[in-house]
Amino acid sequence: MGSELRCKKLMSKEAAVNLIKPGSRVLIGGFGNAGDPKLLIDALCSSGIGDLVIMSNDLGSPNEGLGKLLTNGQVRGLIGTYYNWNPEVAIAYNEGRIFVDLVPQGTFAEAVRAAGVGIPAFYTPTAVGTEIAKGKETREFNGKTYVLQEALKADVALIKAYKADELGNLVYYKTARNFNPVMAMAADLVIAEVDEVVPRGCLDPECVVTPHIFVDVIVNGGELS
Amino acid sequence: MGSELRCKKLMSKEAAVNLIKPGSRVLIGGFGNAGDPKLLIDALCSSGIGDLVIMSNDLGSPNEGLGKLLTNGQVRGLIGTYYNWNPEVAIAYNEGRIFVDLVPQGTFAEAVRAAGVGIPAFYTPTAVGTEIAKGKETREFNGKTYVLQEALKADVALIKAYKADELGNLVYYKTARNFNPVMAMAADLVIAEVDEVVPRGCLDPECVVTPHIFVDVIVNGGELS
Amino acid sequence: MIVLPEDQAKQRIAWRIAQEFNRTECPLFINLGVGIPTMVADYINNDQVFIQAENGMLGLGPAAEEGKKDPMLINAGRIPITETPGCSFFDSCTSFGMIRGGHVDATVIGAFEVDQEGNVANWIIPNGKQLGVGGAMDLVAGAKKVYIAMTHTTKKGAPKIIPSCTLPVTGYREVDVIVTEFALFRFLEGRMFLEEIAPEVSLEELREMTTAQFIVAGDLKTYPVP
Amino acid sequence: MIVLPEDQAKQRIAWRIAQEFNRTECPLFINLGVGIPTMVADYINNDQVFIQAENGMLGLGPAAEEGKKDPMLINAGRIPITETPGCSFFDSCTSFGMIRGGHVDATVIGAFEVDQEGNVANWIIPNGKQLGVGGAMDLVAGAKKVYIAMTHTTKKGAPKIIPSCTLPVTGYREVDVIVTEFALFRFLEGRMFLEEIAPEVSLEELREMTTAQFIVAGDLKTYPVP
Repeated sequence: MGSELRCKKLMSKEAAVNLIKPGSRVLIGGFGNAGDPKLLIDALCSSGIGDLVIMSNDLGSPNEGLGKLLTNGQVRGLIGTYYNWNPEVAIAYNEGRIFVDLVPQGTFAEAVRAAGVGIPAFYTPTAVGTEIAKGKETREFNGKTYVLQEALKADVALIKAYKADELGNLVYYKTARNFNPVMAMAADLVIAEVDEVVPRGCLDPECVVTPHIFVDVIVNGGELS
Repeated sequence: MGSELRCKKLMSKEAAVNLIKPGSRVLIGGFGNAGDPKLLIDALCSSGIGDLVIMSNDLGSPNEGLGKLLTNGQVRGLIGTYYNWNPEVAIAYNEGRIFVDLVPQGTFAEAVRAAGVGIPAFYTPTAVGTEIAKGKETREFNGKTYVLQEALKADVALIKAYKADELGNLVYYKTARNFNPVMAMAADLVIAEVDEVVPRGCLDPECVVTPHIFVDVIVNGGELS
Repeated sequence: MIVLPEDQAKQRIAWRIAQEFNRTECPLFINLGVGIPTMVADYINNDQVFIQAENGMLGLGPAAEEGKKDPMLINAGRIPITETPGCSFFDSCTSFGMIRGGHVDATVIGAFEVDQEGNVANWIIPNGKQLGVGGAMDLVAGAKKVYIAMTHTTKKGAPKIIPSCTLPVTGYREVDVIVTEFALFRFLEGRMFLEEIAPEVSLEELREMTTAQFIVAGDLKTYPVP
Repeated sequence: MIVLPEDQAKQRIAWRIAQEFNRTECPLFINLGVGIPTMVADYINNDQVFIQAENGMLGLGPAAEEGKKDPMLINAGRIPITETPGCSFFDSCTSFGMIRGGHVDATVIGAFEVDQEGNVANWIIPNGKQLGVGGAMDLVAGAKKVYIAMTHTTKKGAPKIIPSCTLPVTGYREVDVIVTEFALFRFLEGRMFLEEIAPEVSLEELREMTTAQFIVAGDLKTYPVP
C-alpha cells in the first residue's frame, strides 16, 4: 500500500532518528507503556546518539522501552513526572550520572502545550508550598497562591499515533493518545510513528486530532513490524 | 425521538436561559454568525434578563443575533475581539451606555481556556507595546517581552454544538466549532444548543470534542425548530 | 489494639467511600488513585457516577477480563480496563485541564500521612529509592473534594492521622474526607470532625491510634459496615 | 503620478505574493487576511501550500460557488469556502495556538501604514466608528513571516510606506515583506530593502510615493508582472 501513497514525510525509522543531534532535548510520548513510539525508541537506542535530555511522563521499565536509553548511557538528564516504575532512574540520579527534574504530571502536560502555542510561562495552583515547587516564583491572584511555570520546549518530539494520512494528519487509539498530541506541538522536529498510513481525505476532518501542520516526519510502523 | 432518550440534562430554551441571573458574565460561542446558539440568543432576548456582560468574538449585526441584546438594552458591557460587523457597538460605547474591553482574538481564546483549566494568568507575545496592552504588566522571558493576561471566567456559557448524546458529550460541525469547545470549559453553568440528541454510545469516543463533564444543560434545537 | 485483616479493611474502606458517591442524583465525576481507591469502583452502583482517568479517559468501565485485555486501554495505574457507552478519550493536557479546572468532583487517593490541618503526604518516602510525583499534586489541588482512603495505622501499628505531616506534603489544607477501616473524618472550615466510628472500636481506642486532634461530631454515627 | 486601476493593482499584488509561496518544495502553511490577501489564494498553484483560517480550519479550498454555500463553512472574512482532501477543523484556541506557536509559516495582511522600522498599523483608524482588533495582532506576532499586501498609496495619493506609523500599531518590527503594485520591499536585519520595482515606475517616482527610507538592493530586479 505504501508505494501507492504520496507521502513526502515518510522515512525509515533509522533515517528519522538520525535527524536527532547529540545533546538534544527530546520529548517522547506515552504513559505506562501505552502510546510510546516503540520502533523509534528502539532505533534511537541502536543509533547510540547520546547526551540526551529525555522529556516524558515516565521511563518505561529497566532495560525495556525508554528504560533502555538509560541502561545504554545515552541519557544526560530527565524532565518528567514519574520514575517509580523504573528503579534504575533513582540509582543513576543518586550516583550523579543524570539530572532529574520532577514536574507534576498536569503541570508537565500544560508546560509542553505552552511551548507549542507560544506561551512562555503560566501560573498554576499545583504544588504550591511543596518540595517540587521549591525555588519557583509564586504569586497571588484573587487571594490564592500560584506557582509560575515556564514552558518546556524541545528540539525533537517522538510520538506515537494510530493512523496518519499522506499529509501527516494524525488520529490516536484509546488511552495511547495521552501526551502525544500535546508533544506534537512543542518541538522543532516532530517524528510520528504510526501503525498505518492512509490516503489523503480518508480521515474525517472533524476527527483529526493532530493537524499535519505539526508533523514533520512519519515512520510507518505498519510496514516495518 | 426525544421521548425515548434518557437525557437528564434536556431543557426547553426558555427554562435554560431563565437560569441566567441579571448581571451575569455570559460567554457566547460563534464567529461571524457561524456557530452562535441562535435559539438560546433569541430566548435570552425574549427573557429581558439585563445588565449582562457578553463575552464573545463579535456581536453579530445590528438587531440580528447577538446584536439584538444590545438593541434591547440588556447589555452592560462587552469583552471580545471584533465589533466592526455591528456599528451599534461603537455608538453605544461612545455614548457611554456600555463598556467594551477589546482583547486580541487569540488572547481571548487562550484566556477563556485558561479559566476553564484552572490557570489564573499567562504570558503572551501578542499586542506587546500596542494600545490594546496599555496598562497591562509586561515581563521578559529569554530576552523577549510578553504581556500578562489573566483568565476570563464567566458565570454562564451559551454554546452551539451539532450533536449531543444523552450524557451531554458534544461534537461540532465545520467552522461552526470555533470558540464553542473552549467556552464549554470556562463557565459555572454551560448550556449547549444542539441540532440533534443521539442515544448514549452513538458518538465515537475518539471523536468526542467536548466530554460531558463540561456540559450542564442541553437544549435540543432539532425538536424546537 | 484491634486489627482487621488487610483485605477486609481495604474492602470496608472502598465500600464506605462508594456510598458517598452512590447517593448522588446528578452526574458525578470521580478520579480514583492506585490501590484502595481503585477498589471503590467495584462498589459503585449508580449510573450517574462517571470515572475519569488522568491518562486521558472519561467513563471507565471495570477492569478487563483475562483474554480481553488491551494494553492500549489502561487506567492511570496501568491496569487494563474497559469502556462504557458514552466514554471519551482525550490528551493529557485536556485531562489535567478537567482536574485543575475544578470539573472533577472528587478524587480518591491513598496516603502515607494526613494531619489535622488537612495536609496530606502521599507522593514520596525520601528513602532514595523513589523519584516520582505523577498526578498526585494536580489531583489534590484541582479536584473539588479530596477523599483519603487508607488503613488507620501502618502495618506496625503507627498512627497515620497525625498532628503534622512528617513526610513531604502533596497538598496543603486540601483534604475533605478521611475514610479508614475504623472511622470517617470530615474537614469543615479547617477543622477535623469524627463523624463515624466503627462498631468494634471505642472512642478511646480510636484516640490511641489517632494522634491528630479531632472534634467528635455532635451526631456521631456508627460507621456502616456492608 | 502613475496610477494603476484598482482591480489591476490588487491582482498584481496578490499574484506577486503567490509567487513567493508557489516556489516552495516543502509543505507551507499560510494565513490570508481580508481583502487583497484573500485573493492570493486564486494564484496559488502548488499543492504543498496549505491555507489556515483562524476561525478553526486547515486546508481551505476556493470560495464556494453560488448554490453550494454553507454558512457554517466560512473563512475568517465570513466568506463561504470549500474543503480540500486532508483538511481539518479545530477550535479557536488550537487555531491561535498554531499561530502564536510559530507553526504558521506566513500571514498575508492588508495595512493602513507600514514604516521603515517594520512596524505595521492595520487594525484601527481612531474615528470613533471602529471597535475591533480580531486576530490581527496575534497573526502579526505569531506567524513566522508577515507579508503586507497593499496599494502603494492611499486613494488620494498619500504615501502608506512612511518613516513612522501615525496610526495605532498592530505589531512592532514584525513586517518581513511589503508588496505593492509597484514594488517589493524586504526587511533584513531591521533594514528595509527595495528588491523589485515595477517596469512603469522609475526609482525617482517610487521615492516620491514612498516617504520611508529604504536601501536599494544591489541586485535590484524588475517586479515581475503576470
